Amino acid sequence: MLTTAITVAFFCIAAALTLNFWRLFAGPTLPDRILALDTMAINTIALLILLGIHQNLTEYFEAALLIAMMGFIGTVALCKYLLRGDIIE
Amino acid sequence: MNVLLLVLLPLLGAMLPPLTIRFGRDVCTWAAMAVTACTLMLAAVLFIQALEGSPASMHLPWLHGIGLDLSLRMDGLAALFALLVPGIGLLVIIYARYYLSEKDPMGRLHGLLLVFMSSMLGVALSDNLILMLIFWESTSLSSFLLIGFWQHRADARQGARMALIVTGAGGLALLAGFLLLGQMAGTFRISEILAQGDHIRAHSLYVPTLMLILIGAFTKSAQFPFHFWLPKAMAAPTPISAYLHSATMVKAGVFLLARLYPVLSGTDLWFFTVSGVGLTTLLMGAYAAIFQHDLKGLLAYSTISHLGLIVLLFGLDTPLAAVAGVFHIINHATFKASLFMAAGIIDHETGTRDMRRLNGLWKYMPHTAALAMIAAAAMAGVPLLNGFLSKEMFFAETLHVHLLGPAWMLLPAAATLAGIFAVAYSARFIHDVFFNGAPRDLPRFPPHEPPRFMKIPVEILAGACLLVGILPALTVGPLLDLAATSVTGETLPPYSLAIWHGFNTPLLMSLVALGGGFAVYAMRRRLFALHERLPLAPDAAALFHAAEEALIRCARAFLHGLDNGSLQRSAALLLGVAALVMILPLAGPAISGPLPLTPIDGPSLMGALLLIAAGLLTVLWHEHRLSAIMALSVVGLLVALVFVRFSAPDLALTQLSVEVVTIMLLLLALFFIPRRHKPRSRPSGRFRDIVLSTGIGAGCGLLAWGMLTRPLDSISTFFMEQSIPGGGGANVVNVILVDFRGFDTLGEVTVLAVAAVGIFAMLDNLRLPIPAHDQDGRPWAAEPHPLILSQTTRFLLPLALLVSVFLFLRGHNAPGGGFIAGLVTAVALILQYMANGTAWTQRQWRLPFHPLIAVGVLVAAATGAASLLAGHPFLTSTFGHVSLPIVGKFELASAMLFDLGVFLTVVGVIMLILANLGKLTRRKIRPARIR
Amino acid sequence: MNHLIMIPLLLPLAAGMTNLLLVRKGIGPQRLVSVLTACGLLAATLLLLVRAETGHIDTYELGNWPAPFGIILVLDRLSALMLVLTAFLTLPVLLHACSGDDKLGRDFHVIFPLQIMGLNGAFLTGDLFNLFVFFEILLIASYCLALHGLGPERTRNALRYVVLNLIGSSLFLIALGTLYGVCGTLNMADLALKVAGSTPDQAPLLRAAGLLLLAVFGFKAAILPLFLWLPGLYAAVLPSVAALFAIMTKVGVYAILRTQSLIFTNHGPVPEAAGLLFPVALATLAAGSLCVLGSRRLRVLLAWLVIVSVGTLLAGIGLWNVAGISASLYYLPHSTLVTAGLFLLADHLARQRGPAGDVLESGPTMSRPNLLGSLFLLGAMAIAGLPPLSGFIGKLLLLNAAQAPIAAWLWPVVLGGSLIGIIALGRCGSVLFWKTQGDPLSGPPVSWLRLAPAATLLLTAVALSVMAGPVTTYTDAAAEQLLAPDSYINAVLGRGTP
Amino acid sequence: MLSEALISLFLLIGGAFALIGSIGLARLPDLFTRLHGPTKATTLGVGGILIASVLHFSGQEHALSLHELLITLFLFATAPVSAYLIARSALHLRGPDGPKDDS
Amino acid sequence: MEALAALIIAVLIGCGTYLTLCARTFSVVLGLSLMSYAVNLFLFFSGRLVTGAPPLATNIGATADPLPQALVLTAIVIGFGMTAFVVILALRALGELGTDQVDGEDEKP
Amino acid sequence: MKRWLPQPMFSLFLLLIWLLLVNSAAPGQIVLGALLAVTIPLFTIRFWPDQPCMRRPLTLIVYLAVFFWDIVVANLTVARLILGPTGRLRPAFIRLPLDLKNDFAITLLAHTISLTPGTVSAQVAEDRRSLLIHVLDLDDEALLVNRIKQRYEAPLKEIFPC
Repeated sequence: MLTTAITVAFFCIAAALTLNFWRLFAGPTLPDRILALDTMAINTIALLILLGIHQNLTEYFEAALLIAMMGFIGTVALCKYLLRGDIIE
Repeated sequence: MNVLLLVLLPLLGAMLPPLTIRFGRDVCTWAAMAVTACTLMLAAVLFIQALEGSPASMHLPWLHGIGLDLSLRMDGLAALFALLVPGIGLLVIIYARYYLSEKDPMGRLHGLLLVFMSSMLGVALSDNLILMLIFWESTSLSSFLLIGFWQHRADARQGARMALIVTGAGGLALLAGFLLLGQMAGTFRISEILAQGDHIRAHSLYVPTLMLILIGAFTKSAQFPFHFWLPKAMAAPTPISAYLHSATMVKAGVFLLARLYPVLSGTDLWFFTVSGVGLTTLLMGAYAAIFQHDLKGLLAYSTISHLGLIVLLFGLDTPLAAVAGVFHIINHATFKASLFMAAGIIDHETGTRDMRRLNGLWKYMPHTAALAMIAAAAMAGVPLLNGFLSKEMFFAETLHVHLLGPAWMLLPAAATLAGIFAVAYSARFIHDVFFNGAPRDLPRFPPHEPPRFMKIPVEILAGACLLVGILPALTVGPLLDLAATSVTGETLPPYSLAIWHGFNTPLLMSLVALGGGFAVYAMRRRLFALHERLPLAPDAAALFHAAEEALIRCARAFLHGLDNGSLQRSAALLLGVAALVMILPLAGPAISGPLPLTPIDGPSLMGALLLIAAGLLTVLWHEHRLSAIMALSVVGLLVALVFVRFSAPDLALTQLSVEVVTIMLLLLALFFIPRRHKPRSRPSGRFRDIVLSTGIGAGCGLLAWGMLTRPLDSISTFFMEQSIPGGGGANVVNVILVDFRGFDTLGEVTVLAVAAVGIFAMLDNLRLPIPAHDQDGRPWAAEPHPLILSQTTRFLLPLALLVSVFLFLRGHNAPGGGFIAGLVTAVALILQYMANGTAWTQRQWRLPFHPLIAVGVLVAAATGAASLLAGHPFLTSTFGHVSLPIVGKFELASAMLFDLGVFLTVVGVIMLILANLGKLTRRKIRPARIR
Repeated sequence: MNHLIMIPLLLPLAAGMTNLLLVRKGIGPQRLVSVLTACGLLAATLLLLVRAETGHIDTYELGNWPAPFGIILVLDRLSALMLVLTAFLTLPVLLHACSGDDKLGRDFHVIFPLQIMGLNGAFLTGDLFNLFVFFEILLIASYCLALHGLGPERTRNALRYVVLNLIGSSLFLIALGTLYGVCGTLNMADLALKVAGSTPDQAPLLRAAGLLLLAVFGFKAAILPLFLWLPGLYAAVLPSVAALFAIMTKVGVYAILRTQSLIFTNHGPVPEAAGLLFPVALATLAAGSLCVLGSRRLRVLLAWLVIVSVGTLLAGIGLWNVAGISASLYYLPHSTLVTAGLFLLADHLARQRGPAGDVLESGPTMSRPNLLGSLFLLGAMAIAGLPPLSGFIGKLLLLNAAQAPIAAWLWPVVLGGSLIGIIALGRCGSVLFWKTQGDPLSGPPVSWLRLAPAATLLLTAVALSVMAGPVTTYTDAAAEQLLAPDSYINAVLGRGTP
Repeated sequence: MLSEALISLFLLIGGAFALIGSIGLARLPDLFTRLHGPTKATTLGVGGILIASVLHFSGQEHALSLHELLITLFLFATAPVSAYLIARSALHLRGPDGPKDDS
Repeated sequence: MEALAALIIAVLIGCGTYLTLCARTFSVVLGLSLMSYAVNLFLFFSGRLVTGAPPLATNIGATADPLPQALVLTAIVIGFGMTAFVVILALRALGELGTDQVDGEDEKP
Repeated sequence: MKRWLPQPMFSLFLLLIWLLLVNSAAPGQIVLGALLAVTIPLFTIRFWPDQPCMRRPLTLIVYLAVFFWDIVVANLTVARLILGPTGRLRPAFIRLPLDLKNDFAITLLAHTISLTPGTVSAQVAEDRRSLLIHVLDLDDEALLVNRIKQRYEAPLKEIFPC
């Protein structure tokens, strides 16, 4: 049962990532793309955790944590660029 | 040893004149003369030793491995030159004292003359081919400096360079020839090679060797077709011409022929080449000499002609011809030196050397005229003078050549013709200058006799001409005998040095030459007119010059075509080569290995496709730069996923954190980089790019495929086994980084440190225009630091630091480590900068980044060096378990200290880069020029 | 295990970092640290040379991990030679830089020792990936040094240099990855064994990796199609930096020599790489010579001469016999030191010539023409290969090393190159020193003290030729050691392997 | 068995919400509406999977494994900021007229 | 999976190359970054594809090869340093030369 | 006390986080966590000069409970909206007047709004008097504003009075 659930979840996340990528590609505006990127990062966290459950490994936790942090910072930087041009003023 | 001294004396003495010149010109001259005189005396002593049958020699190993040794030997031929070179040199030095004007640097002249003398003596005395070549090239070089003595004159510079290039090229050919000769003989020792004549003549490499050596000799001796540099070298001051072109430099070529005579001569090839070239040069030089209007030009061509004569004599390949050749070397040295000096006196006193203006000087300088007449008569081969004797021998030898068969008459006829020319130009030298009416608008008028001492050298030389001419056997007999013997390498057939051999064919030829010569001279006006009307023979010097210019133009075109400053071209070349070397070896059917493939699952396939799409998107969007950055960061994210997918959590962590810093960097840079749309101009360029990209991609892909489908037997099991017992950590990747291969990591932080320092330097004083609005012309948002962001970051910073400590501490046993921890800390701090601004953040706390970096690297290095104290190799790690109450047992490892160094460096580096880059916009901005 | 081998790496690292701490303390203390370091390096490397001279191959197991697993430093005759050369080059260049170049930025004395560390590391390491790391150290340091003093020309050329080297590094990693992917090891001695014992199945991959490595190192050494980065860069950077860079191409040559002689030997399963070397070298030599002739600036000309010397060096190595490699090893220090000396001298000349700079056109008379002229003559003779200086002896050794069929290719190119060198340098000297006009520029004439570094470097040409006997004995031995890599492999893997 | 069912449930919920969020991102008509999907649904989706992970590893090792909560905390702290900034940039890009009701 | 891995590398390297050959510094930087990702992947793959077994000494059984991972880590860091350097150098070039063109062709206005 | 432990509540929070991170409550970890929880604020306090004064921790807990419940509800609502026909959505911007003065409290409110049903905070006005909110499907503006003010702003005002 668990295996099936994991597989289904995998496909959900994979589909989500693909949709995000589609949004990234399609835009149309830059904030759209940033949003897509941000969402992608969040979905990636889900993917990592899922992988951890799947392989029964806890080693991916730090990676997930780091994506949460770094994804956020990346988004901040991109938005800051759009808003102010200079991200570190 | 004395032989070595003979070479070293002038070489070391060469330093005297430049040093003594400050005490006056006379002191300088005396110094040079003293050196030369000592050399001459030493040479005389050695000559007497050689006469007594015990030639001096020496042998010092130098580069013994390939047979290059300092071997000198004073045999007869060497003795001849050893006497001539300093002898004439002494006279030239005296003469030069009066010839040079006040402003000419005499110290340099004398110094160079001595250097030249030394090299020339070296050539003569060398008993090693390579050693001889060394001296040979030094004569070329010092003659270059001598010819260019009047450096302000364009013709001097050009003449000097031409001499250098021609003789230098000859020297290189000679080097090749010598090497071949050495390979054939198995030694470079000349005395040993000379004994192997038969072996070498029979060797298959004889022909190329001979040709190469002859090129060397002919260029040096100004033989046709390499003769053209010699007249151009007349731009040198006359003492130099007198020295170089009578007794020394140009004689080096014929010396070489004489030196290698026993080895190389005796074949048809030798005969035809050497005598052919000699004869051509003889006639051509003599003919051209008649038509020169410049005194020195006349002498130059006559020199060429006489050298041709000597070469011809050696080419005739009979022992007596060789004797005649050696004899003529002596004679030519004496009369040509005195003629040059006389020409110099005339030039010096009248200010011109043009024979069309110089007339009737007899009236003004009878003494000089008398001397010049003696010398010129010797050159023409008038009886009672030395020139007559050797010319007589030459005529005699031309009659004994049998190789030409029925055409044997040609050679004597040509010789007589050359004799006629010689008489004609000698007559012209005398008659045109000293008689033939009155001088015409001389720059200096009236001319008078030169200073007493200026004439002394000429007198000595003219005296020698006479003396040798009248009493040949007494004066030069023994020297000639000795020299000629060592040339032919065998006992000479009987010959007699006498003025009178009775009425015979040579005498007849001499008489014909004399009579014909005067006749030709008498007809000179008509001949000049005829010569003018002759289709101009190509001027070899001009051709050479044109060739040189063309070569340089060609080189410049090549250079320009090669490098247009384009980064793309160099990159394309590099990548093209890489693509070739990757694809060519792999372009076979055997690229797939035997390993079974792992199955593909859906999410992985999707991930891979997304990764590929993101890569392509980056390319597609590279003009929309922000989007491209986003696509790039998707690539980074997915690459991190790949790392996770294939069991590399550490890599994923690193990749993710590096990724975000990279993105920030790119964004910071993007702010300044102007955005313009410019379509690529050349579709061919784009085509090239696509081909190249495909090639490189395909190459790498093939490599990866080939690699992945083959089994791997790696050394990693050792790391897996040793990680805990040897390194004290369970995270093998981290243990490798800080322990097994900690040295790599030390290098890596060094790279980071240097990069940061370099970046700091680049940002120094960097002025960039600050865009006031974004790419679509919209002004920037007014609020610099959104409230929500800055409030949130205050809360996030402690959290991030906690995470960083966490990653640092557990790195040894689980994914993490100093590097990642450092990145997290740095990024968290940078977030403060982003949310609150540089000014605010630095007000709160100012981190000294530079020292932080230095301390970080030093901590890492010192941790490594600490093991040296214990006698272990650098970076030997140690660890142990410590127990504390409550806390329990925990592990302490030296590797953690090392990791701390890494941590500090990383924090310092990233902060230094980003914070300073951020500061760029806070500077006072001057509008910069942006095209 | 002798810890002396660490000195060439640790000393400059410590010096660089100390100077980084001293950055705000002014230039004086930094200079002191740098100069002391350079002296220390010279002493240490000479001691190492004495050790290596015996023929014993020293190994040093970093972290006390045995051979194919940990990183090993290896000191053989070649490494010792390169170390001494580097140290010997460093000191005069540093002293020259201390007369003003180092004040153009704050960090010269930080970067400079690290550059030396990178070089030394590349010469000592016995591990391929570690070689990559040291390459990166020396590259990043060289980027910084290249940019030192800034200015548009430097920036333009440095940008090209940096980008190309980044591509080069990527290719290096690909080659490295392939080698690891096939052989499963990174230690060069171990790689040699693995490559020698490879199956035919692995051959195509090894071949690609070997050729790729050759291309990468060839790029660093500046061989024919890949040398475009060099002339502009060397002409644009500060003279003292250009002088130091004289050894940068030699690192590429060293790496080619090391990897090809050890791993991809010409009698091994992957002979292509070694075979390609010779024609490429000749082509480089020919093209470089032509460009020497076409140069309009002295420093560009010198830069092309660097390329010519690379061609010459690789031609000798490409012969793959003791005599050829020995000739190259003799030629290597000669060309490095003399080119460096000429670069420094060019600096003095350009200063004397004021606005004319180093452009090969008529300029003002120099204030000490005889002194400068003699030094230039010395350098030009040495680099053009005129006897009796080291350039001639190097070429002589090289020509002598070629046997009949191959000599027909080598001799004309080398001799022709020499001729072109003579023509170009003759023109150059004649323009610089003879074709002058006007009085010397005002300003102090160049002093002996300032000329000393350049003069020292140029005079090594004399020293090398006088000492040709002992030097060639050493290089012969080094070449023999290289061509019989078993001793190297045994020394490295002597223990720790079953 | 029960725990397994629970884990599966949370996994499915998480996956579903993550997908829904992304569908929203792809489907909704303009940026501001799209913003709602990821900020809420995706966050919860990840939350679901994280809870599943907590349950899974706690069950595995018979000790509470709560560190996944940290990620949730992080997301809750950051997702609104991201959304806020993205919205703000969109408003900024839309022009100086300020916010208008979108049609 | 191996084919996918090779394909990823081929495409990324190809894209990186193409961008590197563009005439502007920004594209060059992008290209170099892409290339370095791909190269890191290549180096990583030289330890082969192992799923679900991170190289921890506590893990029992076969794990992924740790050595290439360590190498890639070093390579990532060095690559970062180099990228940072080249980014700033591009800025410097912009400041000094007033252009971000690098194809040497449009130097003349 | 104030000097060595500037943020006692926050330090406690950090200790908790640390234990979460290391995923263990071993005594060693508690000691280490406590150490970090004390030292890190000593350093980071520089970056948090405008500390909110916090009262009534109990209200905070209630607030958090409401908040989490709303998140779940919000997600269901949004899921329905997303999956339903998009044409029927009535997206709109509304302006929420702010009574809160404290920056941190405003931030918390904005967070809450973003994470709860159908609303995303989009801009804090420069004078910090109002908050621009985007609503996915707007029914009644006044009702929504009221709801937010009562449900979230009021408790926040209690927790952070200054």
